[in-house]
Amino acid sequence: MSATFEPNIVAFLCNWCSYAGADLAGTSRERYPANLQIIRVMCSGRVNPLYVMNALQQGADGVLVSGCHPGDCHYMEGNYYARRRLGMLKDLMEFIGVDPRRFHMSWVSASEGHKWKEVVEKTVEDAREAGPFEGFRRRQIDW
Amino acid sequence: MTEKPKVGVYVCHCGINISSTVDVDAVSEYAQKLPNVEVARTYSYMCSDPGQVLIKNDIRELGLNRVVVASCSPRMHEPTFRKAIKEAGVNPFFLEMANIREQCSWVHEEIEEGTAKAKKLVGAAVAKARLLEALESKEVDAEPAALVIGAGIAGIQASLDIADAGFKVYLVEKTPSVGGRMAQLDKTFPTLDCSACILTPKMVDCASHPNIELLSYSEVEEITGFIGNFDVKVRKKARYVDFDKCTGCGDCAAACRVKDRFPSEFDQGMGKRSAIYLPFPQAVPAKYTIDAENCLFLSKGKCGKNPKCQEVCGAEAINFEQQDEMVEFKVGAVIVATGFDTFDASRKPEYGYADYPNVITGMEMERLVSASGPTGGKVKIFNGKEEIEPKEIAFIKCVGSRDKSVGNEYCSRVCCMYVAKQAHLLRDKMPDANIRVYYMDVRAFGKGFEEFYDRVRRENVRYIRGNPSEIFKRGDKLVVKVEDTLTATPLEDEVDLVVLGVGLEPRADMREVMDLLRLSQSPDRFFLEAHPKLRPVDTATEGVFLAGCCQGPKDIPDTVAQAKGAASSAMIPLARGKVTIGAQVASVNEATCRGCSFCVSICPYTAIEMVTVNRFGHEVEVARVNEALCKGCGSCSAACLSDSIQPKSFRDRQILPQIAALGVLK
Amino acid sequence: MELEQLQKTAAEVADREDVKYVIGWKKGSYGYRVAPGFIEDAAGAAELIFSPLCTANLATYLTLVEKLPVPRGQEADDRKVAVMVKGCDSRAVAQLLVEKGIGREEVVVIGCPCPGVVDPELLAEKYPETEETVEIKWTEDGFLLVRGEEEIEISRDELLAEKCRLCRYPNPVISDVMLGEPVETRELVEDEGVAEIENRDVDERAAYWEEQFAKCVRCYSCRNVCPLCYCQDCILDRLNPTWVNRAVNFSENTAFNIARAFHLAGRCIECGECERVCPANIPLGRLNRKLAREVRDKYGFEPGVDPEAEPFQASFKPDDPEDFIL
Amino acid sequence: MSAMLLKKEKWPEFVEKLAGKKLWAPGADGDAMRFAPVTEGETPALDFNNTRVPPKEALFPQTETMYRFQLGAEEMEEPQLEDETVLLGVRPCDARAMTIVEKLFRWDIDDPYYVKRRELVTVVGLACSDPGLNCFCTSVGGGPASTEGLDLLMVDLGDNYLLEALTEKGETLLESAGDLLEKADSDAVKEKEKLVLEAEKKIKREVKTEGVPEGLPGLWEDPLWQNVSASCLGCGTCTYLCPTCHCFDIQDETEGFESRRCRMWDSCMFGEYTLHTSGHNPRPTRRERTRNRISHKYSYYVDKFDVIACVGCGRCINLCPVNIDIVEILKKVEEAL
Repeated sequence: MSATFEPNIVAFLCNWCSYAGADLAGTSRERYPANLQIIRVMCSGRVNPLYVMNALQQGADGVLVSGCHPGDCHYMEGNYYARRRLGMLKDLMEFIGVDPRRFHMSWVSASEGHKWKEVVEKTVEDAREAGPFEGFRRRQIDW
Repeated sequence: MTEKPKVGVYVCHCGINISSTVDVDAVSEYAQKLPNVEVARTYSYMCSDPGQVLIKNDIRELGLNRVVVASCSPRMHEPTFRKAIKEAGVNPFFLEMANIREQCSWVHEEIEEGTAKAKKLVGAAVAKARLLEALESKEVDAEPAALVIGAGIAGIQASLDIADAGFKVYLVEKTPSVGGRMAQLDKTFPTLDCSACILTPKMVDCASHPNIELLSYSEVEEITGFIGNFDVKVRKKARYVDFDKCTGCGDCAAACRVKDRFPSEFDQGMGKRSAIYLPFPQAVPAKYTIDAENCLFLSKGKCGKNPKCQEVCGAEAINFEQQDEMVEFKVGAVIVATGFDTFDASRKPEYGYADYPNVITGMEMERLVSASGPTGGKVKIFNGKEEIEPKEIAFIKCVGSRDKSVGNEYCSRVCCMYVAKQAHLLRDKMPDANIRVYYMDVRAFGKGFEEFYDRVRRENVRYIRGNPSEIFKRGDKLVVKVEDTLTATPLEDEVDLVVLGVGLEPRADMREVMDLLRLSQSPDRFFLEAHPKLRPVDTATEGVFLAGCCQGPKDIPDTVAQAKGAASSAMIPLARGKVTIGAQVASVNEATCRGCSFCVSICPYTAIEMVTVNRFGHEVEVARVNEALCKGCGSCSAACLSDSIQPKSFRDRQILPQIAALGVLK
Repeated sequence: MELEQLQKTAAEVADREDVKYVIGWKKGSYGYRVAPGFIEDAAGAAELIFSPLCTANLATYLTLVEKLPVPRGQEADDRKVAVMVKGCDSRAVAQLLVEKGIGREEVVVIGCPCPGVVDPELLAEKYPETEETVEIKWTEDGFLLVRGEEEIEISRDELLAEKCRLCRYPNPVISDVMLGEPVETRELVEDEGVAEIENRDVDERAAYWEEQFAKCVRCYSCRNVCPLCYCQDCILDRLNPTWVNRAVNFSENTAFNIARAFHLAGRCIECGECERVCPANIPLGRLNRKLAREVRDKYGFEPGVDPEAEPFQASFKPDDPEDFIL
Repeated sequence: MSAMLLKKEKWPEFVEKLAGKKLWAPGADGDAMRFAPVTEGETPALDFNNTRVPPKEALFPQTETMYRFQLGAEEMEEPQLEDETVLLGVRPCDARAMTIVEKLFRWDIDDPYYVKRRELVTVVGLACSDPGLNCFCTSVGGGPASTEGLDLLMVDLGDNYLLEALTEKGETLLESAGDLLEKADSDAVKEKEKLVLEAEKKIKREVKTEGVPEGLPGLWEDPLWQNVSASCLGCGTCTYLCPTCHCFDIQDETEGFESRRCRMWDSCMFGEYTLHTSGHNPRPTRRERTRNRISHKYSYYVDKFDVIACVGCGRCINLCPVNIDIVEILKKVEEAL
C-alpha cells in the first residue's frame, strides 16, 4: 500500500436523512475527501446488501451505507431492516476475508452535516488503511 | 423501452458555485464521449429560464429522450427539471441528476479532485439515465377536510382560514382549552395590545364555526394514508364532565374538597386550581375538566361521602364513569401547529432559578404583570421577611438561546422584545424601580421593534452589555455577577428580582408528533421544513404542513402569517378535490414472485397484499402493490430473494450500472 | 426404527388417494450409494430403507418439481406429496411453511428420528467403495458396516458427518407420522470448523476462501439441492440485472457464493446438503453455519423450528445489534 | 514412431526440458481436482486416478473472452492465442473425448478458438493401470491405453515410464528430451501389453451399445425417463465434468461502459438452456433434459459424427449427488428396446 493510495468509495444514502445531511454538509461548506461518491436511494432499507458485494467486485475499495437514526426513518422502519440485513452481510464479508474497514454503516440525520463529514473522513481513512481492494475484484481476474 | 436512449447532459456552473471547484467544460467534454450521449453542454444557471430553454430546445431538435442535469442537489431542483423536460414532451421521469454542488463543489477545494469526482457522478448518472423508465402519475380523490394539531394562535388562525374557505376542519388540542401560549401573555410587543383581547374572539370563533369540529382535551393517536386521504384516529380524553351538560358555572370548582390545591398550568404554577377546573376564565370551550390524577374520587376511589362537585352540579354534568373516546375521520391535509416549550431555566444552574424564588422566568413575569394573573397584576416579592415591591430589577437575556452549553445555538427571536415589553410594563407600574437589562445583543428587527426598544431605553431602563456568569445570594439581595463588556468593568449588581429572558425550545413531546407523521428535525431540533426558503411551511411528507413555533421560534405576527400560509397550502388538494399520487412506487413481477410474502411483512404502509393468480393452470399466491398506499421506499425489494418486487426509478437494474460506473470510471 | 414399520407406513401413505407419491431413500446402484426413491404405490415401498447412508434431504423435492402448464379443460394435480424427513430435513419443511414455499395441506411429513448419518467421503476414504452395494446400520454407539460376510464395527466419532455432530434437532420438528422412538438430543457444541476460520486473520481468511471459491465450477448443485433455494427464477440466473456474471472465475464465483450464503441467512437449516453435493469440495457448510450461528447468537433466531415464526429477513427488533454502526 | 524409456527419477528433468512451453498437468490439489498450468520449478505428480474436472478445459476453457469492446464504440479487440501448450498426464478416455469434441468444433465451420488451441497443444497421455470403480471405457470404444487423441502415451512400468510417440508432435517432444531417454526394448512393450490386459480386466462396469443409437429415438415417451430423472437436481455436475460435453453460452458482460463478449460452458441440464424468450421451454422438465443428455451422447451424436459421445470415464456417476448412474440408465434403455 503506497502512502498516496486514494481509495474509491461508493456510498448509498437514504434520501430523507443522510442524503439531506450530505447536502447540508455542502451548504455548510464542510470540507471532506473527494474519494466518496453517493448513490441516492429513497431509504436505507432499499439497499440490497448484495450492492456492497457488487461495489467491491466492480472497483470500490470501500462501501458506506447511511440512513436515518433508529426511530427517525421517513418510512418508519426501513433503517431497522437495513441494520439487520447489513449486519448479517458484514459478518459474512468478514468471515470470507474482506477487511472490516471496507464496509461501514452510519446513521446521519438531515441536520448532521458535520457528522456526515466525519463519517466520510472515517470511511475514507479506513479504506485507505485497508489498501486497494484486491479480493474478488472483477477486472483483475480475466478482463 | 424500445427506443434507443439519446441522452443530453447539462452541466451547470451555478455562477461560480460549481465552476470554481469543478471544471465544468472538462466534465461536459467527458460526458460527450459516454455511450448514448447525444449532446453535453454547460450553462451558467441551468435552473434559470434560459437554461431550461436550452434543454427543451435540444430535446426538440436532437430528439433527446433522456436528460442528465449535473447541478445542485435533486432535493433542490429535481421538480424544476422534471417539469421542464415534460414541457418539451419527454416523460418527466427520464431525468437523472448528478449532485455536483452540495456533494461535490461545495465540499472539495481542489479543482482536480472536484472535476474528477464530478465526471464520475455524471458517468453514473448517464449509466442510470440510459435505463430509466417512463412513469405516469395517477390521480385520486382528496377528502375536502383538514386536520389541525394544536390550537394555539397558529392552529386557530389556520383552522379559521380553512373553515372560512368552506372546508371542514378538525382542530385537535391536547389541553382542555384552546388559546395556547398567547393566552398566557399579558400585552403583546411592540403595540402593547392586550393579548387576551385580540385572541379571545378568535378562540370563540373557532369553537362556534360551523366548519370547525373542535376536539379539545384530545390527542391524535394515529395517522395513516397519504395526501388527500389521511385516516386519523383521535383520542378524546375523558373529562369526567358531560360536555353537553356543563354550563361552565364553576360551582364544582368552588365546592371541590381539594379546592385551589394544585399549581395552575396556565399561571405557570404561581396560581392554584382545584381538581376540577377551567384552565382560565376565558377558556374555550368553557367546560370544566377533572384532573384525574388529583381528584380524590378518581385517584383514591373516595371523596368524602359523595364527591362535592357531583352534589353541587345543578346540570348533573359530573360523570365519573366517562371513558376515553376514539374518534375516526378522514382528511386531505394536516397542519402541525404544536407550538413550543419555554427553556427550563434550571438547566442554567449558575442563575439559581431552582434555588432562589426571586429568580423568575419571562413567562412567570407575564402572569405576574397580568391583571388576570395570580397576583391581580401586582408585582410583589417575598424577601424572606415580608412581601415587598421590588426596587432593583434585572433582566437577563438569551437564557437558553444562542448558548451551545445547553445545546441551543439559535436565537429565540422573541426574547429581546418581550424583555423590553416587560421592562416597559414594570416601569409603568413602578416608576421608581431601577430596571436594567443584561444583554449580548439587542435584535430589534421587526416592524416597530427598534422604535419600541428605543422608547423603553428612554424610559430609564438601563441596557448593560454583559452575559452574567452567576447569580448568588447576599443577605436578602440577589447578586448578579457580570462584566459590563462595553466598559470592561466587572460588576456585582445587587438586586431584588431577576427575570430570566428564557428562550423557546422544541416541545418535549414533539417526538410523538414526529412518529405520527414521519417528520424530521432540523439541527435546532424544531420540525424540518421541506425547503428553508421556498417551502417553509411544507414538510417532507406530502400533505403535511407546519405553522408557528413548532417549525422554529417566531413572534405572533410571523406565526399568524405562517399559519395563513400553511392553511392556503393545505387547501390546494382540498380545493382541487384530487391529488396526484407518486409514480415512483413498487411493482411486482408476478411471473417470478414466489409468494413468500416477506414484502408484505416489511411494508410499513400495508401497501402490499397477497393475491391468488392462475399461473398456467396452477393457483399461486403472488404479491400485489396498492399504488396509492406505496411510498416507494423500496424496503420490500431488498428483502425479495427473487428480485420480483422493485421500486420504479430505483430498480436493481438501474442502480447496479450506477455502482459499476462509480467503481470503474476513472 | 424397524425397516418393516417404515415400509409399512410408506405403503399405507403411498396408497392414500390424496397422495401422489412418497419420497424416501432407497439403495443406490453400487457401493455406499443411496438414491432418492419416488414411491407411487404400496408395492414400491419395499425398496425403501433408512440407514446412516441416508444423507440426502428429500424435502428439496417438494419445491423442485416443475409445475407444467395444465392443459385446457384439465385440473392441476394437487394431491399431496409425502416425504420422509430426518430432524434436519424437517426443519426445511418448517421453514418452507414459514415462507409459504409450500402449504401445510400439500405435504404429508413422515418423520424419521435420526441418530446421525455418516460422512460419505470419509467413509469411502477409510473403507474403499466396491461395486456391490454395502449396508450400514446404526448400533448403540456407532455404526456397523456389513460387507458380504464381513461385519465391521465403527465408532460414531470416526464417521459421523460434521452436520450431525453439531445437530440439536435429530428428531423431526414437524410430522404427520412419526416412525420409531425419538432419539436423544444433543447439547449445543462449538462449531470447530467455523471457529477454525474465524481464528485466522483477515488475510488468511481471504486466502482460504480464494482457494475454495476458485475451485467452484458453478454447476449450481449447491443451490439446486438446497431445499430453501426454490425461486422460480433465481437472481443468479438473471441477465437484467446481472447480479453475477456467467463467467466462471474467482471473482464471479465469490459473488455467487456470497449471494447464495446471504440469501440463506436466517433461513439455512443446516442440513449440510450443499457441502455434500459440491463436486469441488468447497466447505459451503461453514459459510452457512457461520451465518446461522450469528443469527442465533446475535439475533436470537433459529429458522425452521417454528412454522409460525416471523421470517428473519422480513422482521427486525428495535434492539438488534448495531455495534458496527459509526 | 519411436518408443522410449524414462527412468522415473528423471521425470523432473524431463519436465524441465519442456520449459518454454506452457505445461498443464493435474493440479497438486489434494484431490487432484483439475488440470492447471504448472508453475516453474514444479514437477507434476502422476499418482492420480483422474481429475474431477476433465482436461477439456485446456482447449475449451470454462470461460473464454471472444473480444472486448466499449459500449457505443465500433472497434473491438480480440485476444491472441499463441502459447504452445503441453498437457501432461491426460488419461486415454479424456484424450479420446478431445477427438470426439473436435468433430463438432471442426464440423461445418471451424471454431477458431478451439481449433487454434488444438493446433498449439501436445497431448501427453498416461495409460491407466488401475481404472476406477465406475470406468467403462472399454464399452464405448476406448481402453486403458487407447491412443486416440494423444501425441504421446506414457505407461507406468514400475521403475520406468514407457513413452510412445504417436504423432509428429510426440516425436518432437521425445527429441527435445534427448539423452534423458533410452530406447525401449521389446520386453518393455510386452510388459505394457500385459499391464493393459490386466487393467482391462479390472474394469467391472459395462454398457451395451448395440442398437442403442438407432433405438433411442423410439423411446421418446418411455416411462424410463421419468423414473431416472425424478431425483435429478438439475445441476450441471454431470455435464460440466463430462469430457465430451461441449455446449456453451455466449454473454456480453458489461462493467461501467466497458464490455466483453465471452462464452462459457453451458449445460443442457439447466432449465434455461432451452428457455425461449417467449417463456416457452421445449424441454420443460428434468425428464426431457435427462433424455436429451443420454440421447445426445448415445444417438444424435452417433447419427451426426458416427461416434458415441461418451468415453466411459465414469465422472458423471462418481459425482452425481443423487446417484443418477448412466450405466444403470443404459441398462434400462436396453431393457426397453
